[in-house]
Order: sequence, then C-alpha cells, then structure tokens
Amino acid sequence: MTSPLRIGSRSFESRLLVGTGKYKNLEETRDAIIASGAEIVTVALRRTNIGQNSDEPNLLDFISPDKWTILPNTAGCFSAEDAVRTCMLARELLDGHNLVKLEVLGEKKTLYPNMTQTISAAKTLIEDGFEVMVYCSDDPIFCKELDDMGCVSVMPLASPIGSGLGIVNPHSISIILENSTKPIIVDAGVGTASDASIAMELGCDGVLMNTAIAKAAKPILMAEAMKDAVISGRKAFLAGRMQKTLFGNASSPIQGLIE
Amino acid sequence: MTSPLRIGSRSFESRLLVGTGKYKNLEETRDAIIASGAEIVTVALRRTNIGQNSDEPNLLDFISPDKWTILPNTAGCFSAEDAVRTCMLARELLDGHNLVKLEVLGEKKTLYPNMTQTISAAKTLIEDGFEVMVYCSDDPIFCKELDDMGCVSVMPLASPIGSGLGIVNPHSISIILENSTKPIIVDAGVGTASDASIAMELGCDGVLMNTAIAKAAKPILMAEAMKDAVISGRKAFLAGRMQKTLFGNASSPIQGLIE
Amino acid sequence: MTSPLRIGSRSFESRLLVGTGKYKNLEETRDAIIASGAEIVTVALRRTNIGQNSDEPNLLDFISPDKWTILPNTAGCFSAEDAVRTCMLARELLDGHNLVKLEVLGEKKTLYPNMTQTISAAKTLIEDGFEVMVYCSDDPIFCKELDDMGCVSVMPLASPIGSGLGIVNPHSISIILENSTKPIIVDAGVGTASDASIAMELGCDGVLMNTAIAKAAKPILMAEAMKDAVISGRKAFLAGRMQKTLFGNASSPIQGLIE
Amino acid sequence: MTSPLRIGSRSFESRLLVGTGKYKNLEETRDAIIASGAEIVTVALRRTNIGQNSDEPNLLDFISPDKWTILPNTAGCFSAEDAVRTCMLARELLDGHNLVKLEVLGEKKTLYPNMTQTISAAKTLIEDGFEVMVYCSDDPIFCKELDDMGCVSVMPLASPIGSGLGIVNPHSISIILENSTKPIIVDAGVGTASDASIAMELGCDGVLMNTAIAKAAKPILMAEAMKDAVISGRKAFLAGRMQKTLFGNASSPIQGLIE
Amino acid sequence: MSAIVFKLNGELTQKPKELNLNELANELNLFRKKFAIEMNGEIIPKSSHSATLIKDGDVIEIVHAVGGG
Amino acid sequence: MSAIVFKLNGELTQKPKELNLNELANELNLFRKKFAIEMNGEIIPKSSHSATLIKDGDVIEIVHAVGGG
Amino acid sequence: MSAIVFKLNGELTQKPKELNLNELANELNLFRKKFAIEMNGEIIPKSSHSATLIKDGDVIEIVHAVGGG
Amino acid sequence: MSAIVFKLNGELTQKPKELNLNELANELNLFRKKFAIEMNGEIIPKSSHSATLIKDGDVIEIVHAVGGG
Repeated sequence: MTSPLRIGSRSFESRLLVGTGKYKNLEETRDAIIASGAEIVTVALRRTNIGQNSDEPNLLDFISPDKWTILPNTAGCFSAEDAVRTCMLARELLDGHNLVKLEVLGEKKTLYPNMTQTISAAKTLIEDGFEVMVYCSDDPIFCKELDDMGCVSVMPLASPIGSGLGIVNPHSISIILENSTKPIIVDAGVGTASDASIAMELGCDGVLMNTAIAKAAKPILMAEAMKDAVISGRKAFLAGRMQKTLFGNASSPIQGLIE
Repeated sequence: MTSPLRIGSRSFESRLLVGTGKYKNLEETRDAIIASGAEIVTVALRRTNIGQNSDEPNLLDFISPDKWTILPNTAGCFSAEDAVRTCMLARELLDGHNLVKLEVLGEKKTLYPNMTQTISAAKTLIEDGFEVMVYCSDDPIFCKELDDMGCVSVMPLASPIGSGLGIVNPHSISIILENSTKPIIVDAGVGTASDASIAMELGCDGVLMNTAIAKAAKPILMAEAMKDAVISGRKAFLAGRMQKTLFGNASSPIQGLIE
Repeated sequence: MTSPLRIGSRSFESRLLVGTGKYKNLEETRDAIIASGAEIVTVALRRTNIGQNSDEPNLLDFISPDKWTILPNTAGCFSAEDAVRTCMLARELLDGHNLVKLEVLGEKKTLYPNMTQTISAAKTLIEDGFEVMVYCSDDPIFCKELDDMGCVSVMPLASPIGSGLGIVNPHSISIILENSTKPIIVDAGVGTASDASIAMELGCDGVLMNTAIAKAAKPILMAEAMKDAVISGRKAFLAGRMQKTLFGNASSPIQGLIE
Repeated sequence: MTSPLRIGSRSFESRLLVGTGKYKNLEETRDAIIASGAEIVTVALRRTNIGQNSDEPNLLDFISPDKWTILPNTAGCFSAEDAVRTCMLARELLDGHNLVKLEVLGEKKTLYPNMTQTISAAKTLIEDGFEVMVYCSDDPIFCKELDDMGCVSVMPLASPIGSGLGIVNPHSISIILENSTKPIIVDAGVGTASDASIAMELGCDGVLMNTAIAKAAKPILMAEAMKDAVISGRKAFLAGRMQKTLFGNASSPIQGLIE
Repeated sequence: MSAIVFKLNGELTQKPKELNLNELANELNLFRKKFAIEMNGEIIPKSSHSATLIKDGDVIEIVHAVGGG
Repeated sequence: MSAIVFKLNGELTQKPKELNLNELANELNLFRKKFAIEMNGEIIPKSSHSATLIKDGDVIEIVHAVGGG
Repeated sequence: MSAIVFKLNGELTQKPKELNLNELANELNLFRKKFAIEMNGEIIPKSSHSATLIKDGDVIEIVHAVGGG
Repeated sequence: MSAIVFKLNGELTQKPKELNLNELANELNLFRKKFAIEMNGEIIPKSSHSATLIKDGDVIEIVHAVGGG
C-alpha cells in the first residue's frame, strides 16, 4: 500500500519518527518506542556523569543501534558552531554514522529555530558528508533553500516544540509540500493522534514526535495510537478524500420509497 | 486494550459502523466493508423491482446477515409513521431482527433530522420491542431524552449527512457525552480519517459513516484508513493526551550541555 | 447604508440587542447600555422584595421604557407554562407591551433550550397576540418551524449562554439564514467583538448579548467595541468580501519594475 | 480611549494602514482611502510611462503627501539591493521623506518574504537614516531581530499577501507580541472585517491591508467596515474580554423566581 | 372584620383586617413603581387593584423587572 | 374464478385468477431472496404467505434491502 | 554638437543633441509632477537636474508613485 | 613523572601521573559503553585513545547519548 520512506541513502517502512526524551525511565522509553513501530529514533548528546553512578544504564543499551536507526539531534544548541560540533561528536560516538537531526534554537522560551544559524550549519554539515534532517520553521522560502542545498529531509514545525497545539499552520505546510523534492516531515507540535493523521493527510511524508507520547497519561498506549494515526493519515491521503459540501447528500437511494 | 462496544443486547469489537450506499457496485460495497472491519452495516429498504431484471444481485447476497449485524435504517422517511412502518418491514424482512437505525428527516436539502418526529417514532419502536439506534441532532436535551427513553445508542450528527465537513460541533458532542449513559456514536459528517479520530478522541463510543468511504477516490483504501483512524482515536482517548501550552517545552535535557 | 432592522411591527437602527444582567450596579448597567447604542434591552421578571429595602432603585428607573424598547425575557423558565405565565405578567407590568423574548431552558447546567417546550409556548403566545422573539437551538428545522409559525424573530444560540465561545456553528447559522423569512438574531455565546462581527458577516440580522459586555474587565468600553463590531460586520456583509485563495496575489503592479 | 499609534518619530490616530493597489481607478482609490480613515497609505514605485499619455493622472495628485503619510513600499523587489535602491529613489521622489515599507519577496507564487535579504536590507536602510517598517514572516526570532535592529515597526504577515485567509497564525502573533518593543502591525492576509478585529484583539498595534478593501464588491463600504473593525478590535483588546467556559452561565438571576 | 392570612411572594403574611391590592401595594411602597400582581394564578390588571379585596388564604405574587439577559 | 386487479409496488397489476402471496413471490422469482410483504398496510409474515389470497383491489408492497447509509 | 543615444526606462532613445535632465523631464511633460531620476545607477537630486548633462550611452531611469500594497 | 591537572566535563580533575584517554575511560568504567571524547576542542577517534596522553591543562569533554526529542 504505502511506498517506503526514502531518506538520503536509507529507506524505511514506518513514517513515524520518535524521540527518547521525557520518559519516566529507560524501560518505558524502550517499550513506547517498540509500541510506536518507529525505525528512526532521535537521541541527544550530553556530558557523561563522571564518578557518581558511573555504571548507570545507558540509553543505547535499551535502544540498540543495531535494531534502530539512531538519529542524534543537536537540541540545546543555539549556534551553528555548537550544532556542528555536536554532530561531529555524534558521528564519532556512533562509529561514523552520518545521519543527524540538525536543530539550532533561537530562543529558550519558545524553542523556535534560528533559521540563519540553521542554514549556515546545514551548509557546513553537508559539505562534511553528513546526511542532514533539518528541524526548521514553516517558512516556505527557507524550506526550499534547505531542500535545494541538499538536506535529506526538511522538517518544519507544526507548532512550538512540546506545545501539543497540533498543525496550526496547514496552509504553510501545504505550500512547503508544493515546492518540495525531499521528504517533508512535520517535527514538533503534535499533541494527539488526530494531529498526526492531519499532517499525513496534508501529504507530509512523515511525522516526528516525542512529548505527545512521553507525556501522555499512558505513553505505551499513545505510542500505539500514533503508529495507527500515521498509517491511517497516510492511507487517507493516498485514498483521496471526498469533497466537502455545505449541504448534505443522501447516502440512501431516493427512489423506490414505499407509499 | 479497548473494551468491546455494547449496544443493547449485543457486543462488538469494532467501533466503526458503515453504510452500504453510493458504491459503484455490490462487489466494491463488499470489499470496502471487509476492509473497514466493521461488524455493523446499515442498509435501506426499497421496493423490489417487479418484472425487469428480477434476478439482479441482492445486497444481502454480498453482505450476509450471517457474517454482519445488519442495521436497517429508515433513511428517506420524513414522518414518525413512515419510519415505524419501515422498521416493521425490516424486522419481517430480517426474520425478527429487532435492531434498527431510526432516522426521520426534516428536510430534503440538508437531511437534518426532525427531532419531534424522531422522538415520537423512538417511543413507538421501543414500546414495540425494537432496539433503537437513533440518528439525531447535536441538541444535548434531545440526546438525553432519547437516552433516558431507552434508545440503545444515541447518534448525533457531526455535520450534515454527506457533507464531509467533519466534527463542526465538538462542544456539543462533549456536552452530550457528559450526560450520556448509552453509547454515543457520531453519525454523519465525517469526511476523512482524522475526522473519525477526532470523534473518538472526544470520547465517542463509535463512528458511523458511508459517504466518506464510498466517495473517496479509492474506497477500499479509505475503508482501511477509517478502520485505523477509529482504533487510533480510541487509543488516544484512553491514553490521555498531553496538555496543550502556548509555549514550547524542550524534549531534550537542558543539563549536561558541553561548553 | 444599513437598512433598519424590522422586528414585527417595530423598526430599529441598531442591530445590537443587549441584556441587563450581571452588572456591578444599575449605574454601570445604564452606562453600558448607552455606550452600546442598543435600542432593544432585555430584562427579567422576579418577585419584588417585600418589606426590606422596599425603596431600592428599580431597573426601569435607570432604563426607561420611554427611551428603550424593553424586551422582557422568560429566563429561568423550564416549562412552556411558566414561560407563558411570565410573558403575561410582563405584558401587565409594561402596560400591554406585547414584545417578548421567549426562552425555555432544558437544563440548568448548559442552559440549552428545550425546543419542544419552546415550540409549544411560542404557539400559545402568538395566539394570545404576543410578538415573540424566540431563543432557540441552531436546529434549522425548528428555526424554520418557529419562523413559519409567526415568531417575529428567530434567535439561535451561537454557543451556550454565557460561554463566550463565539460562533461555534457557522454552518448551521448559514443553513438557518438560507431558509429564513424573519430576522435571524444570534443570541448567546458571543465573547468578544470579532464574534459579533463574524455573526453579522454570516448575514445575521442582529446580535443579542449580555455577559460579553457585563463581564468584560471594562464593560463600558466593551459595549462601545460591540457597537462598532456589529456595524462593522454588517457593512462587511453588505460590501461583499474578497475571495479566499491559498496563494498570494500581488497588491502592487508587476510591470514597470526598474532594472 | 485609544492612545495614538507611535511609529518612529511620527504619531497617528488611526491604526488602519491601507494600500493603493488593485482599485478600478484613482477616484475609487481616493474614496476608499478617505472612507477607511487611514493616515498612512502605501504606494509602489514604477517606471514612468515615456511618451504615450504622459499627462495621465498621477496617484499623488489624488493622494496628496500633504494630507496623508505616504509609505513607499519595495513590493516587487526580490533582493536587498533592489529594495534599498527603491527606497533611495522613493526618498528622492518624496523630497527626503525617510519612512519606508521594506518588503523583499522570496518567491513570485506565494509572495512570501525572503527573510535573509530582508534583514540585510533593513540593516543598510537603518544605517542610511531610513525609518523602516518591515513586512516579514511570522518567525518570532526574526521579528525580534528586526525589532532590536531598530526597525520602527515590525509587520508580520497574517497569511499570504492577497490570500484573504485571515489570521492563520494567532499563536505566532501572540509570541511575537510578547517579545516586541516596537509596534507590531499585521500586514497581508486580512480578508474581511472580523479578521482585522481579531488581529487587534490579539494585541496588535495596527493592521495594514489592500486587497481586502480593493477587491471587495463594494470597496468604499468595505473600507468603512475595516475602519470600524480596527477600532472595535482595539477597544475589545483594551476592554479585556470575558473568560471562555464550556458550559453556560445564566445572564438572569436564579433567585426570586415565581412559584 | 377579622384578621386575614395570605401568601405573598411565598411568605405567609398576616394583616389585621381585609385590604385591597392597591392598599397592599401602597403599604409596600410600590406606588409609582412598575410592578404586576398575580392573585391565585390570575393576573389582576392595575385598573382592578382597588376593587380587588384580599381574602384569607389568597396566594399573591408581585413581580418587577430586574437585570436579565 | 375471475381475473383480479391489484396494486403492486404502486403499479396496477392484473392476474387471470386469484393467487396467494407465495405464488406471487414465486412468479416474481423472489424465492430464496430476502423480502417482506405488506398488504393493505398490514405486514404479512412469511408463514402466512401461502394462506393469504390476493383479492381484487388489494394494495401490496414488496420490499428488499438496498445500499444505504 | 552631435546626436546622442541613451537608455531611458529600458528603451533606447535618441536625441539630436545633448540635453540635461531638466530639459528631458520637461520634454516628457513631467514638470510639476512627482518623479525621481536615476542615472547610471546614481540618484540625481532634483537640484542637480539642470546641471546634469545626458551623455551618449547613459542609462536613465525615471520613476513615479503608483498604486501598491 | 609529576601529577597533572586537567578539566574533565567542566570539572578540574587531578591525577598523580600522566595517563592516556583509554586509561581515563577505563577508570571511569566506560569500557564497553558508547561515548565520544573531545580534547581541547578536537575530537579524538577511539583508535587514538591509547596513543593520546593527557597533559596538564588539557580540556576534555566526554559525551554519551541520552534521551532527547
């Protein structure tokens, strides 16, 4: 039914990408990710705790790079330089793995991306051989520029990271989709299952989320819901929805009524 | 995961109910219904064509009452009397089957229900031993009255029959759900998969649709999408969605950043 | 510019109708009503306090029936009988004044109208010579019935009384407007100025509100805002809005650019 | 009631800014602008027609710089260089007038701004002594940068130029308003009066529009509607709207009912 | 001429002797105010107030206009 | 035994001689099909079809299930 | 004194003899109109129009205000 | 052979004698864990850890993967 999602040199069955932040513990993280059916999983890089509980469990012991495509992100970076440095460390950490999620924030409060820094970091990373999936604003001009520049996926926000407001900008997303040659993945803002369906029904190639699953009352169940939602929205997009009309239209024949 | 849907004396796994109208032919009707996973299927009653092509295929040869719970509706009736008469004929036609979808229209143009006639027909049918699933407006007062009166399911419209406008009245549906003791099934108005998810996320017990599937460019695929959408929305409702906030919230830890 | 609003035997310049409830005191009530420019003002009927502070100021000393068209409502009535009785008392109170706002509630919690009782009370009152402006649900069938029955104005809710949710049902309102021969006045639900504009832009003949003004931080200023909003929305409706398009369209000429 | 709108060194009573494009003729342009009550009027610069009808009427003969504050825009420019050059010509044309509307487009189809070029042009113009009102995307980071850089007004789009889609991004606008120190004026996207009211109710300092008035069926009447809408929305913002609640709340007292 | 007891706006009320609706209204300082009287479920027009004697056991409702939506 | 005329699904229908509902259904190739019969406004259960004779002037409706929403 | 050819708003334009910007503007009936002149990429202030001679090969842009959003 | 002081993930750290990055990682129980080391702003590939001696004043960052969105 649904063709695979091709991102750069890789190909995937699932169109749902998930983060690993904000879960109660690593067991819940793993179980939710399994329930989501996601093949691409984002992680962050942080300083290793020195000394104290140095043998605490490690995320990658639960989410094995052998089973999932690990997507290191540059969350927390506010400059191109920091973002690039983080990607370099990630590549070393993951033995040369070159697929990264670039994210350069402009502000702590809204976590809105800084597009000037994002563009500059993307250039550097692409030249250095990275396959860049880029979190960006819903500005169609920048999305096109990132697409032309060679990012393997352009990932505009649906609404602010962690807001759960859903697709507040369907018009922008539609315009972005019209101009795109790379997979457009809605990143950030999804709050519940129908938000993910709506993104896919607009024609997006995938959805990336974290908080909507991790902060649901029952994360594992919400992960299942999101898996179904992305598939459902994709199918609905491919199936071609009916036209809308202000007035109704009978579902039952109007001939042959008894008298 | 999801508890069964109990309607009167019956119990069902699927929370998607589908109609059989508007398809290209009976083969497509059957294939779409199978793809939808629906267990309850609505049908209409019409005069048998006398003489000409008297051995034309019959809907029930394709949708066997042995495999599906047939839900005869009273579509096309504009008075309580006609609706009751139609239900009586349906019960005879289906060998005493007493589950019916009551629908008394008020107007040809919008197919909006006539609630006065609907209430009166419901009374008569319930006294006569029918299990009544009732299509109605989103008026919380009437929905409660139909619930109290003993209808086995109350089915408010999401938007006009066949309009595909989706859930235009989430507030009314929420109020109806607060007061209900019987399954609330959104009937009419769904246009695409996310509409069905949204209905379930509001807490509805099921969704009934026809046009959204039959008039999609690819009905079979849309039927699959709707199946997934109802399951997805139900899971999301049970999982308990995250809170919405105007401002973002980092998914990655803000401690341990390198310097 | 805008033709007068004709309600039964009366004619008005202002298309904003206001209530007199929920204000800090009668001075604020009067000032807000003056600021609103409303000519029709709703009041309720209640038992006179016997004995204690029997010479407390009276609403009608502030809102004189000589200056405003007083519209007694039947708020608080849950049966046709009570509503009719209240209208009779109002007519005696106002020396034979026969214009009333009929409102029969179905439930204390949502204050949603009971349409069966509303229809029955309307019949009785019209036969008894009242000019009935009727608060009702947004059910197009009932709105048409009230219109045909001879109510001088049909007043569907935009959202629950006092909710401030605005026009949650533009589709229903549009359908109601298509069928109407009497002034359609949106009653209840308006929360801020743009809500009133939107109602008028849909083609409504007027807007009735109370809480949106009385419960604003600055009621007098909000009353002015509402006056302007109703006029603005009416003009926009008559002016005929531009078409919507997904893509932009230059406002400046694209010829004659320098090179 | 409403404080004046201060833009750079200037101060205005009206918070509605209008364009002069797309009208049938210059008489209609003038009449609509007078009806709108606008004090700031945008114009474009184009090559003078050489030879043929060289004494055709000139826009500035109808919209005198003595009566209105002329705001030359750089519409049609796709690079910082062209935009700066156009502003220089405008300053010469208007005898040293230094207030300009900067607009650098990124794409002919959507007329979405190119923010990189916009930022660069704004820098140059400010250094050269211009007072820059800047049309921009609804990216809060860039809006803050333009604010910090010294633009006298930041003018994010509500939706694409000429689309008439209204305020599709209230969340972004709210975030932009939180961070702003300069007047935020919604530029582009308004389609009807309530759109302008909504922008003002969000807390915007003004609204700039052209197509919504010029392409209405009756431009002069729509201009009046817009004038009222901006005033109404401003008053509603200052008046402080009531809270929204899902359930209603009686406007009439619930004590003292007769028995 | 004996005392009477009647119900006024839900409250039992006693008067030393019979009186008519007009006298009652005046006692309640309602003159020059806008009000309406219902007696035993019947509306009594102002014109009949003076002629209408309150009898023992009558049920009287007096209403006026208050702020409402 | 004379011919009869009756109304069948709105159409005037003539038969050379009286027949019962079961015979009519068979003539219409309805055997083994799901249908219901109403005669003069009364539903006639399948069990009574053979015993129910169609008389001159009867009004008969025969319905079956069709696609509907 | 020979003829000159220059570019005016994108069009090649020929004049029998040199002339200054002020003379050109007058020929074009622009006196008392609001316009601005750019010559070879440089804006020429009104004050300098009379003093600025158009030479062969010059590129001149003359602009004015039109309706715009 | 004298003691050295270097900065490790922002903390001043003292060691009695020079050691290489591999030895440091082992001391920190990082063997068999996934981590990356940056030394004085330069990433040091795993292959070079044993060969890279920590000198007095070096600035070392050791990072690993954590949950993130």
